[in-house]
Amino acid sequence: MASATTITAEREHYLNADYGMRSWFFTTDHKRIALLYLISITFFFFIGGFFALLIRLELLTPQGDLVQADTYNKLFSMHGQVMIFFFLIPAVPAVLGNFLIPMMIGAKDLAFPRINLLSWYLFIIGGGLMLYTILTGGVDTGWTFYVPLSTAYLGTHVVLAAVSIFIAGFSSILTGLNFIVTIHRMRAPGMTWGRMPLFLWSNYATAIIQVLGTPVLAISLSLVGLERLFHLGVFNPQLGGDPLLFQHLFWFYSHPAVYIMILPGMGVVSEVIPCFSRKRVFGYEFVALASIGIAVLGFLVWAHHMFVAGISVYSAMVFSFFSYLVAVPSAIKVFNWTATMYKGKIYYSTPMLYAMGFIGLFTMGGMTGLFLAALGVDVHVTDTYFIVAHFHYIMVGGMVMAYLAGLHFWWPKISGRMYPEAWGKLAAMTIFIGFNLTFFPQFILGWTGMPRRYHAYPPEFQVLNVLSTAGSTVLAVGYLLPMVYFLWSLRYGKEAGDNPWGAAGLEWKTASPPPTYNFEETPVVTWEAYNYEELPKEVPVVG
Amino acid sequence: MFPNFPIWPVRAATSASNLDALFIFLLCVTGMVTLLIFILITVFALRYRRTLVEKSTPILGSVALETTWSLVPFGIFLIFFVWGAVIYFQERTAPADSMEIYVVAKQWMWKLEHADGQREINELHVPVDRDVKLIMTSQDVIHSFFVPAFRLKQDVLPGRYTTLWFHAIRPGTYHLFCAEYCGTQHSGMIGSIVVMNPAAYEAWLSGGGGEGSLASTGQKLFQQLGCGSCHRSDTQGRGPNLVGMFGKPVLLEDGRTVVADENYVRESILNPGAKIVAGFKNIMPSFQGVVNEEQLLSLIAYVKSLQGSQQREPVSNRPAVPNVSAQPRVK
Amino acid sequence: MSDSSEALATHELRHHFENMEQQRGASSMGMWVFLITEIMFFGGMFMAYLTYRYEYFTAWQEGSQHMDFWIGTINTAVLICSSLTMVLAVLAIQQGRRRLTSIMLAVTICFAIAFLVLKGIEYHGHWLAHEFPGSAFHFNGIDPRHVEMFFVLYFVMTGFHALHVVIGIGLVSTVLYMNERGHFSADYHNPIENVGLYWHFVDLVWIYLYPLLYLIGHRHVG
Amino acid sequence: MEHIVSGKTYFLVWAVLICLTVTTAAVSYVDLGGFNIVVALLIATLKGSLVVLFFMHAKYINVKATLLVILAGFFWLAILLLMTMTDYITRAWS
Repeated sequence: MASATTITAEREHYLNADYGMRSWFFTTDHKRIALLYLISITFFFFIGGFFALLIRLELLTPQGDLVQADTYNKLFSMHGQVMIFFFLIPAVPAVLGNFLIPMMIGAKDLAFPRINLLSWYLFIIGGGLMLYTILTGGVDTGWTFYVPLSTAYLGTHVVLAAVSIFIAGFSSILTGLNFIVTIHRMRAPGMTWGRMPLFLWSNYATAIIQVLGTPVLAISLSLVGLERLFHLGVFNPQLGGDPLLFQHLFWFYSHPAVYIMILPGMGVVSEVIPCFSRKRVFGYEFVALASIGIAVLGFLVWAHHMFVAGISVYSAMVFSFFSYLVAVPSAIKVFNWTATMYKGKIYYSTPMLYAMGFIGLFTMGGMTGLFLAALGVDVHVTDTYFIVAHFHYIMVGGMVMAYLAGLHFWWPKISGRMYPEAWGKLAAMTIFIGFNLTFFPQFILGWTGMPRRYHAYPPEFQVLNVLSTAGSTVLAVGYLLPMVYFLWSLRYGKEAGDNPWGAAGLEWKTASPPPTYNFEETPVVTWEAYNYEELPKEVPVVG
Repeated sequence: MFPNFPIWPVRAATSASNLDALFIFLLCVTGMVTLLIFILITVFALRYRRTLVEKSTPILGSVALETTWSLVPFGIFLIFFVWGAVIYFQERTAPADSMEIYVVAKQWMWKLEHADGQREINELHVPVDRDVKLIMTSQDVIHSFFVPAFRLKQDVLPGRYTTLWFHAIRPGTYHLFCAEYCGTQHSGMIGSIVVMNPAAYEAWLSGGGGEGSLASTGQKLFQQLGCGSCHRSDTQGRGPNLVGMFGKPVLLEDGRTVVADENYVRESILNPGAKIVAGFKNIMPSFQGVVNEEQLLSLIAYVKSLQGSQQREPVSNRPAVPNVSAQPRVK
Repeated sequence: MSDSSEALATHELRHHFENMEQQRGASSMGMWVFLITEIMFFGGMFMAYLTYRYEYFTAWQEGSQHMDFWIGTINTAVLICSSLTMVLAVLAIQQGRRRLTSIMLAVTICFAIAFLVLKGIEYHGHWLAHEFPGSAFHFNGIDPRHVEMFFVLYFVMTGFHALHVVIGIGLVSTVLYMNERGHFSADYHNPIENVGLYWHFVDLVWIYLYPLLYLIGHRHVG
Repeated sequence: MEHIVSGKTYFLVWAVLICLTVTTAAVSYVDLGGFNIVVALLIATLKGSLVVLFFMHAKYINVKATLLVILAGFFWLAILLLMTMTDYITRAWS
């Protein structure tokens, strides 16, 4: 148990409360589990990133000369599966959410600490199976597992990959379940829904999607597995099935899954921008409800992935309409974040740079989404590099920027030490430039007609592909930098103190790193969220 | 033919012109809003930077402002939605007298069959200024027929027909891509669409070695398989009379009604019991595995050609000799 | 707050909860959230069933006539009875009657096993009638391909349901064992309640499977 | 605190459930045309509601959030089924 502490070097906190492998692998402390997740997803991020670099290198020239066609297909399939299921989906919820949600609501832990640990083990089992799949020859279904290609034609480890994603899906369900119950039942006295930080609102919305969507992915992958293993006719037209049914089931989860990836990132940005503008977030209620709005409306738009797949014209119109509807809450958020900066006192700290980068890139990703929701335009640009660019602007430009913003913002809380600010800014700029160089040319490539998932391409597309590949190397350097200086800071970073940013939020009211049970006494909340007018008008640490 | 560094695809069909207008509109509107956001962030970041501002001004929000920036975008979105839907609807509705071409996709090639019997692989010759309708199916996995110069794309599904139509306006050679990932050589499943002037197209047609029209191939097959013994052209057959049936609603034994389109004829050949015409028994054997995709298409082309004398004129491949296949082929 | 938590604390109160009431609420809500994931899991299969019934109506009619109507109906009653004994077990432990709880849990397990045995007999019947999808499948009649798909969905849906019954037996046995070891009382019995919720959910799924598979187009047709 | 329901209620609910099962089985012998499926599903829904409300204690839950969770489950199931059917039902329109 944590004993009474004062802020000294020898103080007991969650990192030094216990030692040894057992104390980590059997921990039920949400903060330690968050660190386990941090290490695991970073590992998968670099694997997925490595595949991405190989893809870009292959596309440097129009001929398929670096790798064989089947290898290339495996590269983009495994890049997608690893990045989506083993990095993006768990990234903010399982790392930052796990670490922060109990602290932000003034609880000692999540509602079900053992289930939380179980979710990490499921993630590791799923991830281990995915690694095994990769090492024994990989899988080339794309991340979408479209039938009948996946069930009747490909000779690779389709079932193994599906099982690994199935298991990782359960890990995601358990995380979501834990967050929902925790946010409902574990809030400290006075922490009403209207006082919750927006990070909680967005993680709550994410959890809704995880809980309601993921089971449908589980059953569709199960059916794919059964059809492939036992030749049972479910989706395969040769056995009488309808391949579009699979697409409906798959996208029922996989479109909302996009919001699983981006909503928590929006939550991070909603914390960072007020702090470094020293100001309340503009229109708290709108931003909070927009998260819930996205979670609900996000389930009504899935067939916009299928506008050219052979669905009914009328159905396509319904889905197109809802796709525009779901764009409204996202637009609200962008405008409100921007308005938050108005008449603030703005600090160009690393998290803020990432957050501003997020707004810009997310806006571009969102705006190009409007092209895709327009039925006629979608017909032309779907399945081209336009799509690839669009979702990378949301996932990488949006989500990864937000994740890095959050990691820098809460790093002092997690580790108790500051990262080197100058290096942080350098990395943020490098990533922003590298990202745009990589993915902006892909919009033009897609519009001019280059299909995605092409191993070789007509020569007129080469100039833009070379630009994109050049950008990807810059991006790779940008991602390696934080990895290095975060590790460096663990030993050499300045001591952070409890609240280096002078930020609002309960997590800053406890020590850094926090004690095992987060708070010495259950806090009682008597203030509204983002009460920056009652906090120091300066950020203490950024000089 | 292909410039070295294109930033705008060639416009070679009416569908491309329609779509480009919407695309430019979208580009302008979203471009302006994106620019606005970028400018605001930059201006705020510079104007309110910490060295210039003593203390931030607390602002809670403004319901009026927020309602405005919820409703105004939604209004603009509605324009996008309606415009996009109109184009989509046009793209999905082929004019009645389109020239029909059958497409069979397989890993990893495109097989194209003209009504007059010309067969092509990975290359499609079409005349300029004609409505052309493609009736497409796949032998194996899902493919997607994508012509960037026409701004058109349609997935090609196994077990079913999907259609696509275009009206080319500019002679030239354009890319044909498979846009749905279909296995190892997906990126090799490319071809070209050759849009030709009517004269050049005529010349091409007469050079091609067609073995009789598709419908006549279908007729031969129809006789070989003995279909005619039941599907007689009078009312005495054990199966329904097929003359004049295509494109009409058919009353089924269980009381439902379906339109006898390509998909229905296909289903009735492969899986006869699924939708039985009212007044007939389920006695027809399945031809699953007996006829391949191309033979199926020729049978369908034959059934289509069986129009009664008062029917609209069947579609011909030759604009110069319009009525070449108009004579009813049934004796 | 911390004083009240100490006042109420028993050895069953996990450290991170303030009091038993909060723990109970969280546990029951957690179970419900889990159950809605199950609803969506089965929902995917129901959707496949519904779409294909719409698309291949004739085959679905044909297929459902080859269900074993009597076993299906008896099994419905068996599961309803097991739900009753389960809920009586929860009632008994709420009243602190540990012995009765154990008996009721044991009876529930018996019903569950009876369900599985009947299901097994039914599967065996399908096997003998060549109604197992795959190479041995044989069907004389309209649209055999889609009738085979009906059987695929039948076996997948009832198979996943039977899997849930098996898991249910495991869970009920576990709480039965824990109850015998004296873990539960009128004050603390969340696990029994949650297993109960799970068990009723298994019943609920069957309540929908029964008409969809056995009743639609069964007796009056043909 | 938790609500304790009397054993009598449970037996009553059980009896109703058995009766409904017998009814729905009997109705399947009567040809009602397209209404057989409607009746069968209505009875199933009635039975399901009884199970959820009484056996699963949804009627006695005093935590609004848990009720919300239950409703959300069925609402999302409806989304899945209905939105998919918009495709299948309207495919034949054009």
